[in-house]
Amino acid sequence: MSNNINKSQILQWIKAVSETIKENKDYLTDLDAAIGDADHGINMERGFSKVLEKFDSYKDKPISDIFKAIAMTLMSTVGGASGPLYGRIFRKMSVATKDTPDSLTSEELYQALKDGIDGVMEIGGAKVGDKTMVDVWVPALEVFRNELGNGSDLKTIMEKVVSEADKQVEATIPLVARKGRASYLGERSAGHQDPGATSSDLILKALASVVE
Amino acid sequence: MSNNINKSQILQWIKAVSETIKENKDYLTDLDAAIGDADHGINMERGFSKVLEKFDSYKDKPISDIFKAIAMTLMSTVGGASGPLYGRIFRKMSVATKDTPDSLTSEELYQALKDGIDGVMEIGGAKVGDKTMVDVWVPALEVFRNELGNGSDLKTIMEKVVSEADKQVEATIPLVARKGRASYLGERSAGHQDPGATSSDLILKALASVVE
Amino acid sequence: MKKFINDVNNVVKEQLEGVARAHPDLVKVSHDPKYVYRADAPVSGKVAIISGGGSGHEPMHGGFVGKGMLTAACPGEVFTSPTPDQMYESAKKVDSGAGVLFLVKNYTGDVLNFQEAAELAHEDGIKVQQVLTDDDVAVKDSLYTAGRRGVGITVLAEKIVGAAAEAGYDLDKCADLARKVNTNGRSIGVALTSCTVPAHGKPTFDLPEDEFEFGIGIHGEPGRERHKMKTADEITEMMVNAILDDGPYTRTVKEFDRSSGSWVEKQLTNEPLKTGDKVIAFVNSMGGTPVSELYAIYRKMDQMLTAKNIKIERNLIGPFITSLEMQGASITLLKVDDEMLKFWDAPVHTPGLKW
Amino acid sequence: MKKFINDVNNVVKEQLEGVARAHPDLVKVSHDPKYVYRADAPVSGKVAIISGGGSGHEPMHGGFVGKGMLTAACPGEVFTSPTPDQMYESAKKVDSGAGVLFLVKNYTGDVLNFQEAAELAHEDGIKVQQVLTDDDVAVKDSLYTAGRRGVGITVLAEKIVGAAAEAGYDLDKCADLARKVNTNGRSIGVALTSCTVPAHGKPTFDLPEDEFEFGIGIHGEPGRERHKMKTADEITEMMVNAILDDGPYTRTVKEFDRSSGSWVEKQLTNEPLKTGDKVIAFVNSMGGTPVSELYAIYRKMDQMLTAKNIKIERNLIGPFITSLEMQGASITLLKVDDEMLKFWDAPVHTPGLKW
Ligand SMILES: Nc1ncnc2c1ncn2[C@@H]1O[C@H](COP(=O)(O)OP(=O)(O)O)[C@@H](O)[C@H]1O
Ligand SMILES: Nc1ncnc2c1ncn2[C@@H]1O[C@H](COP(=O)(O)OP(=O)(O)O)[C@@H](O)[C@H]1O
Ligand SMILES: [Mg+2]
Ligand SMILES: [Mg+2]
Ligand SMILES: [Mg+2]
Ligand SMILES: [Mg+2]
Repeated sequence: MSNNINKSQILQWIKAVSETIKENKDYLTDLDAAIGDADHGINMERGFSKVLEKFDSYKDKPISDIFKAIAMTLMSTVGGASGPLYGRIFRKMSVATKDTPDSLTSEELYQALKDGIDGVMEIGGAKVGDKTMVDVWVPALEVFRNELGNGSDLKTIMEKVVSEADKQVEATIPLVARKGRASYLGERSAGHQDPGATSSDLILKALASVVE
Repeated sequence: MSNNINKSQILQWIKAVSETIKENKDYLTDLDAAIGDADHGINMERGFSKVLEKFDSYKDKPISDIFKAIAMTLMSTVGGASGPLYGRIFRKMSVATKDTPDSLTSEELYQALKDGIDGVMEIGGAKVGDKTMVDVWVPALEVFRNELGNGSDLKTIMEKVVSEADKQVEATIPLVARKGRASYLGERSAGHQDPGATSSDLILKALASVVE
Repeated sequence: MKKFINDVNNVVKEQLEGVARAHPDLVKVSHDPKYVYRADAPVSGKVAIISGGGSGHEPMHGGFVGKGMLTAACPGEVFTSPTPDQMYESAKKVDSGAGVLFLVKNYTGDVLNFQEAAELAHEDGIKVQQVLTDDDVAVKDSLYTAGRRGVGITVLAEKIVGAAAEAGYDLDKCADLARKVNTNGRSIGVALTSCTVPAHGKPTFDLPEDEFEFGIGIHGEPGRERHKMKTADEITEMMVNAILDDGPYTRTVKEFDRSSGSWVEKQLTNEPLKTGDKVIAFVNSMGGTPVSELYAIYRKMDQMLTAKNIKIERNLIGPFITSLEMQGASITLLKVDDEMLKFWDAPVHTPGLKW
Repeated sequence: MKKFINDVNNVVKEQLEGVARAHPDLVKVSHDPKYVYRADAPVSGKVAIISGGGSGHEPMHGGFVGKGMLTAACPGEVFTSPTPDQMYESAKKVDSGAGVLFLVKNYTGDVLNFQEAAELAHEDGIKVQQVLTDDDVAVKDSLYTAGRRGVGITVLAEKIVGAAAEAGYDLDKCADLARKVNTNGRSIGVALTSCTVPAHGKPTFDLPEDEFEFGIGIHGEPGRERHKMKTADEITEMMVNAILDDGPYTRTVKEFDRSSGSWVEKQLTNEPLKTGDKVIAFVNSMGGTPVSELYAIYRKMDQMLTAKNIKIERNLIGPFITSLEMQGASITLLKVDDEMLKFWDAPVHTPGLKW
């Protein structure tokens, strides 16, 4: 049990995300075909395989620089709506971790993630319930904050975070989209799971898999 | 039985041509689609419906003027290759009938038609076997001439002319086109009946239907 | 799918190579990251106008780079927004010091990627402005969607604002003019057939032989509604009426505030077209409809506008903002004043538009 | 068949009405008989250049009427030659006394109808010259066919000779220049899909989803041969090689002899393209292929010509001589000298071509 995540775990997280995105590429694309333009898995896989390719160039740098490198890579390879949004999450995490080069406490990790999704909401304008990735991150990070208050260890925190994220992904199904490409469908967007919410859930799951 | 065709029969002929062209519009166009540009029926129908529309303006004139009116109408409405060619046939027939305002003998009819197709060959440069309307007219008019020599009456002559024309239309099928648009196909033009030969056959059939 | 392409993964790259070979006098092409820019950029003392978006809408945007129109264009993959590094790098390349105006079609992906680029450029000390185009009246409800899409008005804005920049307008005046063009423009599109995204390999949607989509976007997104096929006159009537009947349209857009370095919300309103107005009429092919058919649309449109005493001062007819090989057309009407007309008439010298 | 048309019988008429409404500053339209002519014709002292042919190839020819290009154009029904009265009446309308050059694409129908018109105009005392274009290398054998078809070179001839007339060339010099352009030009086309003639209502030919036609004309005539679908590079290679490998081409054409008032035969020869030649390269869409794909063709063509040390001095890329909505493309290479280049670069101001 620990209340920290160190640099090597963060690098493991990145690898785990790349892996799970690759495995779920077609699944994410099919979700996007239903209410978008059938490219979310393709976009994400293009981005994270590039992140992996560049691994050696950032693996020995401070955590903040690692996040910055990932942010820049995602931003310049993913495209679409999700590229700048995920890029933003990592950029904000980079800023938040400027002074903690080798390891983050639970609180620092929370704050970094929170800054990340706040950055998404700031530029994307989506609120909870608009059927986007925000629907996963916001309630999941609320659970994170509550568990911090309860004094839970990081492994326990992340288990609860993931269980909330899983629940919220499914909860996007009945929603009518109000942001992103799916919003043009109006009522016809209901009945389908949001692709970006789904990839966000995968990212949180990958994080849970590396903490101890 | 008669050896003459009078003005009223000629007017009937024109009506019969207009009718048969209208009925066979799609058929002619389909033939042209196979080895040309899918407009022969459309072109001919446009021309002859105009010829019919103007009927009252020439019906009381001498035969030569009737042919002239038809020539000018065809020339200015049909377009394509067939417009000036059919226009030419009627223009030459007009010249040939200058002195016979009310009725033509078999010989006079023959000469008029012969001048017509000669005019076509003069400007179009096609010879028998080039897979054009010439393939119908030349042998059919040879039959006409032979039957004139045999002293046959006009009805008999036209029956034999049509039977030859029918034969020659079919005989265009295996030919490789050497004139007109179909010639661009080279060998691939073989196996298809020539549209202009087909409309020429219809015109001769219509003529046969009005002689007595 | 039959197209003149090699590998589906290299479609945009190879087309850009063709552009570079064909128009070295007008444009240069950067491949990593991808952008097309004026051969003579940076143009001393002149504001740079940069646009971009997914590929597949050619000649927009790359074909509009050149004297009197865009300074640079950033092409994404087919129907996929470009990435911020493209806009950021192109801005650095073409900025003369007079600043950069990003002209952005209102699609979430485009908006977000340009936004990021604007911040990056600003952080580098480049003067940045960003103006959205959102002229598609097919999108009714702006509160509960990502708002109206940017379509045909983008072409007219690029021409007019490009000419203004050429004439020496400063950055703020260019942005004001772009905003004015956008809030005076309205568009509507129809599709007779779907297009096929090369990487996808099959038509984006199925459209029966006797139906058409009304209110289509430019990415093969479904339209407002589907109808039994109609005559050119009937379809044109639906299109022109959709524009004429469109009431005042108010929405909140984000624009970049240079002094604070942050995004501020601005409320903008389009006023409906009315009797006595003068317009530029733009009849556009979606790519697969030949220009001859556009004239049938123009004919009816002109009759209708004349009847309403709306005067077509200028027109543009042809394939300028396309959806690959889709058959279909769009109409854009831009209410103009003398300033817009003057810049519309100014010389333009690009691969896709010249006078 | 889905098109922006009303009654199939009025397609050309209504499109011309659209043209008249859209470009009153450039052209006027006569409806009976049908022709499009320069708004300022007759142009004092200048030779009139008149072309024409079936409709369905827009912007050619009507879209090329205006300052620096055609003086008049005579549109037939779709893919059907115009009739002699159209050329005759338009000649009377636009002749300034300096004479009229008929530019005629070599199709039996066009040739016969223009021939008739030339005689009529001559009889009226109008100075007439007629020059054929016959640049389609897909037609191999000129002895046993109607000869090579006139295709892409027609556009280039109209531009170049139109500029020469504008510059004051007399009738014979215009005719000589037209002949020079034609005998230095070669074209080849391919089709990926058929087109549909409105009055016919269904595709002119069937082309399976995995095949293309090589050596297509501009009326949906079947091509030289049918192949399994290939990449853009492979198709371009076939096209460019068809032009480069085309040997000397000699044929006999009929031209009008003003002094005798009759038709005389003239023997003309095209020399093959060779290393060191300079060309204008024209990559044309058949109507349904978007301009983006043309750049993939341009890329490969330029690579090939560069390797052969044939220099592209100028280019034209887009839908200029089309076959309704057919998907496909053609390449025209015109070996140029300074005279041709000068007139190519001269200003042109028409609905379809402007610089
Ligand atoms: N304004 C927004 N805020 C947050 N997330 C958004 C927003 N717009 C879209 N998304 C997310 O992006 C996902 C789509 O990503 P992707 O398919 O890669 O981009 P695009 O829609 O441009 O093709 C959506 O499922 C949604 O979760
Ligand atoms: N040089 C020619 N001499 C005689 N008949 C010809 C010649 N060229 C074409 N034709 C005839 O014209 C017919 C085609 O007519 P049509 O389809 O109306 O014209 P186009 O080929 O211009 O579309 C051919 O089937 C052929 O019989
Ligand atoms: Mg998507
Ligand atoms: Mg025909
Ligand atoms: Mg996308
Ligand atoms: Mg024809």
